[in-house]
Amino acid sequence: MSHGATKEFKVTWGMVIDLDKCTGCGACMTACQVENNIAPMVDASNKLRTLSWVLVFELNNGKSGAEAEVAYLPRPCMQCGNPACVPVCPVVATEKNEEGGIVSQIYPRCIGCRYCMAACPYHARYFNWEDPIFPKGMEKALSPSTSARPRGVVEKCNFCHTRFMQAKEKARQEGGKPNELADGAYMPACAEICPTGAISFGDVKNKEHKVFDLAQGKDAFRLLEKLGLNPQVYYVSKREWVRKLGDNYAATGKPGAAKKHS
Amino acid sequence: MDRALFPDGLERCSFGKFVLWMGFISAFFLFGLYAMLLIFAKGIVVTGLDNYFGFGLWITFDLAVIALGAGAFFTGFLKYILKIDQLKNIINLTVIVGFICYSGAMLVLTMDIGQPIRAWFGYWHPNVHSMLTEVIFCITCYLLVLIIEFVPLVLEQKQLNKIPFLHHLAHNMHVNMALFAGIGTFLSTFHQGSLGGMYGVLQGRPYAFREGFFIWPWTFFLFVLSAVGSGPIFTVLVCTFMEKLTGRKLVDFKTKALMGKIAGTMLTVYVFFKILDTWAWANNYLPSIGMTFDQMFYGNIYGKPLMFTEIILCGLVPAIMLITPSIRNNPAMLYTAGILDCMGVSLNRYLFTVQSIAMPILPFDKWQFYAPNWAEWSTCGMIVAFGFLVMSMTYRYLPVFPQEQGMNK
Amino acid sequence: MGLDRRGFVKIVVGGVAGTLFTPVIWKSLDDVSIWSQNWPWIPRLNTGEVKAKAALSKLCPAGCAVKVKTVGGLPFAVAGNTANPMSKGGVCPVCAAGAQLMYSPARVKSPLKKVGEGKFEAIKWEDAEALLVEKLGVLKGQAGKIAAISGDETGTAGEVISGLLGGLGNAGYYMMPSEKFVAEKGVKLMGGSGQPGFDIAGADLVLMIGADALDSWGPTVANQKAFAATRPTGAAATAKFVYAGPVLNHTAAVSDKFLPVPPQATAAFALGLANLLIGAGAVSSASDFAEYKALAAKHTVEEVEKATGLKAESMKELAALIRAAKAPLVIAGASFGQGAGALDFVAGASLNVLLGRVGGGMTLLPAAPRAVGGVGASDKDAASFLAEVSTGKAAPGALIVYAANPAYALPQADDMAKALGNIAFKVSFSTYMDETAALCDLILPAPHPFERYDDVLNPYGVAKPTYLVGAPVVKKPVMDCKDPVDVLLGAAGKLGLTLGFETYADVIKAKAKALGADFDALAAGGIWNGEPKGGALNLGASALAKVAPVTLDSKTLALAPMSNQAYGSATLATPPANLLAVRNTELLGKDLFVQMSADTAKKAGVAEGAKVKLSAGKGEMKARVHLNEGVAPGTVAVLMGFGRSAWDEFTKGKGDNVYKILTVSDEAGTGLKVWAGSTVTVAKI
Amino acid sequence: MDQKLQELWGEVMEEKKQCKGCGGALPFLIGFVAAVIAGWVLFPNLLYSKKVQPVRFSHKIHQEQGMECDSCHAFRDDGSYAGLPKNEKCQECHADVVGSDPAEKVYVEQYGQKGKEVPWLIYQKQPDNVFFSHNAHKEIECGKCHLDVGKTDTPPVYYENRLSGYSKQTMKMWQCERCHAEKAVSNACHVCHK
Repeated sequence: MSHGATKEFKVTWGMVIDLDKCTGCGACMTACQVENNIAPMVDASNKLRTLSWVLVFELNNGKSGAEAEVAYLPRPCMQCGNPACVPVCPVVATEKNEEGGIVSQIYPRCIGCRYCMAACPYHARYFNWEDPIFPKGMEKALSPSTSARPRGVVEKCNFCHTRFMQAKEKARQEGGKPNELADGAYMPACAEICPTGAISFGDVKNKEHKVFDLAQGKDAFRLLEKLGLNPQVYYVSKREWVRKLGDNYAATGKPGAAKKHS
Repeated sequence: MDRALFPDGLERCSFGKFVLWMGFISAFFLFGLYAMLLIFAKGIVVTGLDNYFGFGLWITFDLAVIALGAGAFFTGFLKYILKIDQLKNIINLTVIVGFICYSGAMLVLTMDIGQPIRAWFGYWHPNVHSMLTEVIFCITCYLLVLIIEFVPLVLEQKQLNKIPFLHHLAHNMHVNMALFAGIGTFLSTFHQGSLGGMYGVLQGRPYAFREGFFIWPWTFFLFVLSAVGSGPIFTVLVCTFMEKLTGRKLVDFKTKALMGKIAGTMLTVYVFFKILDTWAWANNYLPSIGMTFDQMFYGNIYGKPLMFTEIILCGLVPAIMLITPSIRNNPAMLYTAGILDCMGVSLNRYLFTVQSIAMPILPFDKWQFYAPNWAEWSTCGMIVAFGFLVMSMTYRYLPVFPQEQGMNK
Repeated sequence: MGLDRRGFVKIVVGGVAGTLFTPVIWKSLDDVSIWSQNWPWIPRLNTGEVKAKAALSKLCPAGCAVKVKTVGGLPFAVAGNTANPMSKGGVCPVCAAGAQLMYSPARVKSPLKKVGEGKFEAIKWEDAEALLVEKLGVLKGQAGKIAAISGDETGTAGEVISGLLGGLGNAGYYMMPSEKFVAEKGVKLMGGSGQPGFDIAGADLVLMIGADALDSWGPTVANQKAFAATRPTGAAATAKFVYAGPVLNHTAAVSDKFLPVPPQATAAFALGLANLLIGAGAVSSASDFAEYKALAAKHTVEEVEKATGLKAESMKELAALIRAAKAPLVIAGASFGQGAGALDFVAGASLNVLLGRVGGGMTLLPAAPRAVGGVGASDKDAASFLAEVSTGKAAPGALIVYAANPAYALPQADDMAKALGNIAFKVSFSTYMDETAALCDLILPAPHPFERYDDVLNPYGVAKPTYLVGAPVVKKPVMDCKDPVDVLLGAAGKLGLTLGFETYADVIKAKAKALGADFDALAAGGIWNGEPKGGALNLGASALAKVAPVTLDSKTLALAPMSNQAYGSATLATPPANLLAVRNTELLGKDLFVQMSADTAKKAGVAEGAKVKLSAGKGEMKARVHLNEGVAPGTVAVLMGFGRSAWDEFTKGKGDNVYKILTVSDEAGTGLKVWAGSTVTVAKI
Repeated sequence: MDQKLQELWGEVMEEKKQCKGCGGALPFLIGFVAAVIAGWVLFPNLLYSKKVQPVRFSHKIHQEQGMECDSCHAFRDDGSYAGLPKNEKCQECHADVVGSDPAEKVYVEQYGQKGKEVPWLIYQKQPDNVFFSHNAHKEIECGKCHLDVGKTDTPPVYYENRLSGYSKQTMKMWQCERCHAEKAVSNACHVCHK
């Protein structure tokens, strides 16, 4: 298959998440649900049936007392450069084909086979187990950004793609270049709302965008880098244990060392 | 009562007994049917599947029955292409078993997808890169082939065969059966392989991911081999089970042993490569991504014993038993080896489906557990019941076993 | 020619063949396919122009200055207001769900009159207001017969309520317990006056003792922004943050250092630190320095270790960090934002005095001018008041509840709910059907923050006097509700009082004017800032002398209630959208998990997942155990905000309410009721 | 039983023989032509239900007053397209009845003055899952995709597909894709879907 082959784009939207700034407050998860019309669930404690396009994981260093450390890791879709989910879809309901490198997911096309979910090691893909049922009246507060999905289809974070479209429209209106958006012209809801600004967003190939440098910083890493999926989401932490945990300790050359934490 | 419909010169149980039997099986069928309708009405939220286990019992079941149904294409290939004539004694049965397995698998797949009404999108908007597209294409086409192979047998029904047109149609179809067998072999090889390929390409699932040849990961070939290494013997097991049930001899042991030999040979090749593949995976691939062999297993239900059971007890052992003539020619040993063989292949499909997605890939994630619920079990049960019903009907009314009359004099 | 069967078959075959040459099949297939891609029962999106309007979201305790995004006039999302210097574009997780909360199933949809136990009847506004006037009119002029409890310490609504009570000859305006209440007492004990503020943005080392400043203490979004400014991604941090408290919470997770300190040892920890600092040469010109020094000397590192389990090294390292800092700042508070004793506050604040940071890091805010005449809030808080009601010491005939939920959010909550039963007429002004509203005789639905005028003056923790105003985002509330202040002003008029205003908007305009602020600019999302007042503080040594030595018997565990802003507050059950953020190690199904370290669990004889009963005083709660190595030794951490008995299907009956097992004790020397040092017994069930 | 079945089969065979040669190809042709007519003429009529606009809006009259298209159909500052005007815009002139046309009275009395937006039927309405940017297509003539209503006195009839619920004029995906392909614009899913 197409593994190992990363499709290159002139613009590559990427996220850099500073784990040393994420307090785990959850505002990103809420903003994401609001932007993307995810219906609230009565029992959201059953995490095996929820829809969380961005999910904040809790990581710990396994120590106790004053040695104990915790880090929160928001996990959106990684928009992999070499996505595992795209080639497996039997009906082309997901593709990575558009300038910007965002992996799309088209709900009216999806047949709900869940093969892409089986393919994604980040668990970024979610299945609509039920039709979206909003408490009475709450459908008046639906966001115009994302169509509501029926049950039986897969969905995932798309970096609030509609905001990308809107940014391009605005650029057109103002006589700017829609294909060369300025830093900050396009921001996903999670990045915009984060009260500590832990989430930076921009074109990782554009020197004018601050994520360009951030993604190359010495403390930057990507999750499961060794799998070769080439994610467009980068994480930054000055804490070594966090960085090492991100790739199964592969960086240390000590395979399996992460087992204690799993 | 329905004697006129029996195959020439064959005895069958009384109609009352048959109705009772069919009623008993239908109870399971109807219960599964209820679950299926519920699933169509409410969606697969009624099953035990979840965000981690998008694939579960259904996919395992599909893969297993498709592998076990491989007896149809491989026996057809040997009979019609390689002209091993002795296989005519069992070829009808392989076709019926194949038909049941594939039609059942198709039905389960329809339930399994979230939007069954869009199932045909696989043809309308195919993604040629997806192994699943290949599977969808091949298994539906192959099901057509199986139906074409099944039709002449139906037309040979005593009363139908009296109609000259149908008689001739059946005859002509028989004459051209080699063509269909050929097409079937091609389609079947590909989708058996694609089913393996489906897992082998999962770059994000280290338990399943494999390097490979050209676009095909090694699992592609391993799945083909394991299917042909188990399908023929599964047919033998079905045949023997029917003999026990009906108390009549249906296929001579020589033919069964031949099927055992065929399966055994293929299984041996398979086990050889499977061990090689596992070794390379554990020693080369896993370390390259920062993982270890030990990390692939957890506790009892995801423990190493499962893998060893699959490869050694249910792989190597039956392979040796089946290729050793002295063991193979002992009926009890042949059947034991057959059962082990079929269990091994099913276990293989289970591990690739469930274990590979149960394993935490994110280093801070946990092993996940999955138990199929009643809706999944009962719908699988429905397929099995469907198989029993079809088998019972065909056995009663169609001349499935050419040797039966001679052997039961 | 007759049509025989064969002819008929031919026609049919011809028909089928002909159909293939028409669009019938292909078009139908295509349309069916489209139909299957766009099921009619899936909700449709709203259309129209997308606008963003500045608003003041008082859904969280501090209030967030936000922008509400609307489509065709309907609010659908909340975004930050980057122009507002306080929130700087940040939004807390509760306000992020603000638009959806307008349609919360828990909203009170119209005025309700109680007609039986737990039964209400919808009534018209004019009848509801008449009933209110009638009940208050009967008691007018009888001192002690009308009381009010408010949970809104920043809004000018409080002035109207206390003004109304004053006019009716009553002074019983009680605030729900809060940090601010305790901190002001603490300041008094240190020889000063006013509301203390903390300049996190100006500090290069922030030591938070108990105060969960980056999640639920003070103006959290402003705190988070100040924190974020000191650590630009990819560059060196410009300030250090240290958290000392019972749980490795959200604040601790991003702090440079976490020191586990059991909740009852907060003061001892602060004094131990003072001892080390004095030992390293810190001196203060405060009049009571000598006394303080002697007091601190008792808190040696060994003593601190006994009380907290902290190693001497950790304490020394921290002292060294503080010594090295140019602008250190200490913030002391309860880890859950209330119930701490004034002594805990004084102990923490005394470090600021010792470090010479009063006026710089720690400020004192001047009293603001009132817009409505009156006496203001009582010296007692609602907990003390209701304790008196339960013993009969206070016997009001009518109670007004505004933006407060005393039946849920006071220690020994069940007793408090019972005490409310002693009051003959209770009226609740509430947006949502909370536990207290469910006990009231009359519920007057209040608008959602996006539907009304409201204001925020000096949310606790701000370093400078701060004033924000919010104007409605929508033209009309989505429910049949009225602004409580408008209702009260109307009632006042009918009762023959003149408070000088017709509507809340007028009150706020007057308030803005009194402060010298521009109302219109504020309503458009602006901010007004004044200057802190000067004034020195002493070290509070005489008060601190009463700090009791920490004792912890082996049978009980220290209780550390934990608040997590996303999960709501006393007056807001977890918003439906935020349930997703609740971890399944915190709430699973209907089970709440209490957290403790493996060591503590072992001592208590419980294991991961065990079902336990926590009891203290008369209260008890049920939960399960989750092991968390970030909890201080001998401490059990319990999340607040669960165990709701009213509200909606999203929250009702999930988990248990930790307030039920908080026990009140009298703080030595201050006369305060405190419950931050509650202890509990944990037993397996 | 045996006998009965045999008889039954016999009958079937019998009938087959009798039928041979009756009617020739004529019945087939009749069926064929009938089906073709039904498919091309009847079917489209059956497939669509007709609807009329809630208010008989005359573009002609408005144009005669000297109004330009973009007086009402304009781009907003954020680059999005306003589409059909809301009451706010209409009421700039029609707060009260100003003319003699009965349609205006309908608008003013039933919608404008009641504060109710007119539920206009949109001929090209796309479903929620489509993101269409008018801004990106503003170089293209409106009439290329939209009905030319500019000169009409009575708005055209709205045809609603009974199966899909879409307007007859709603552009299909293949049409979008064809034009994109011709103009060498990306046909990636996300270019149009949300």
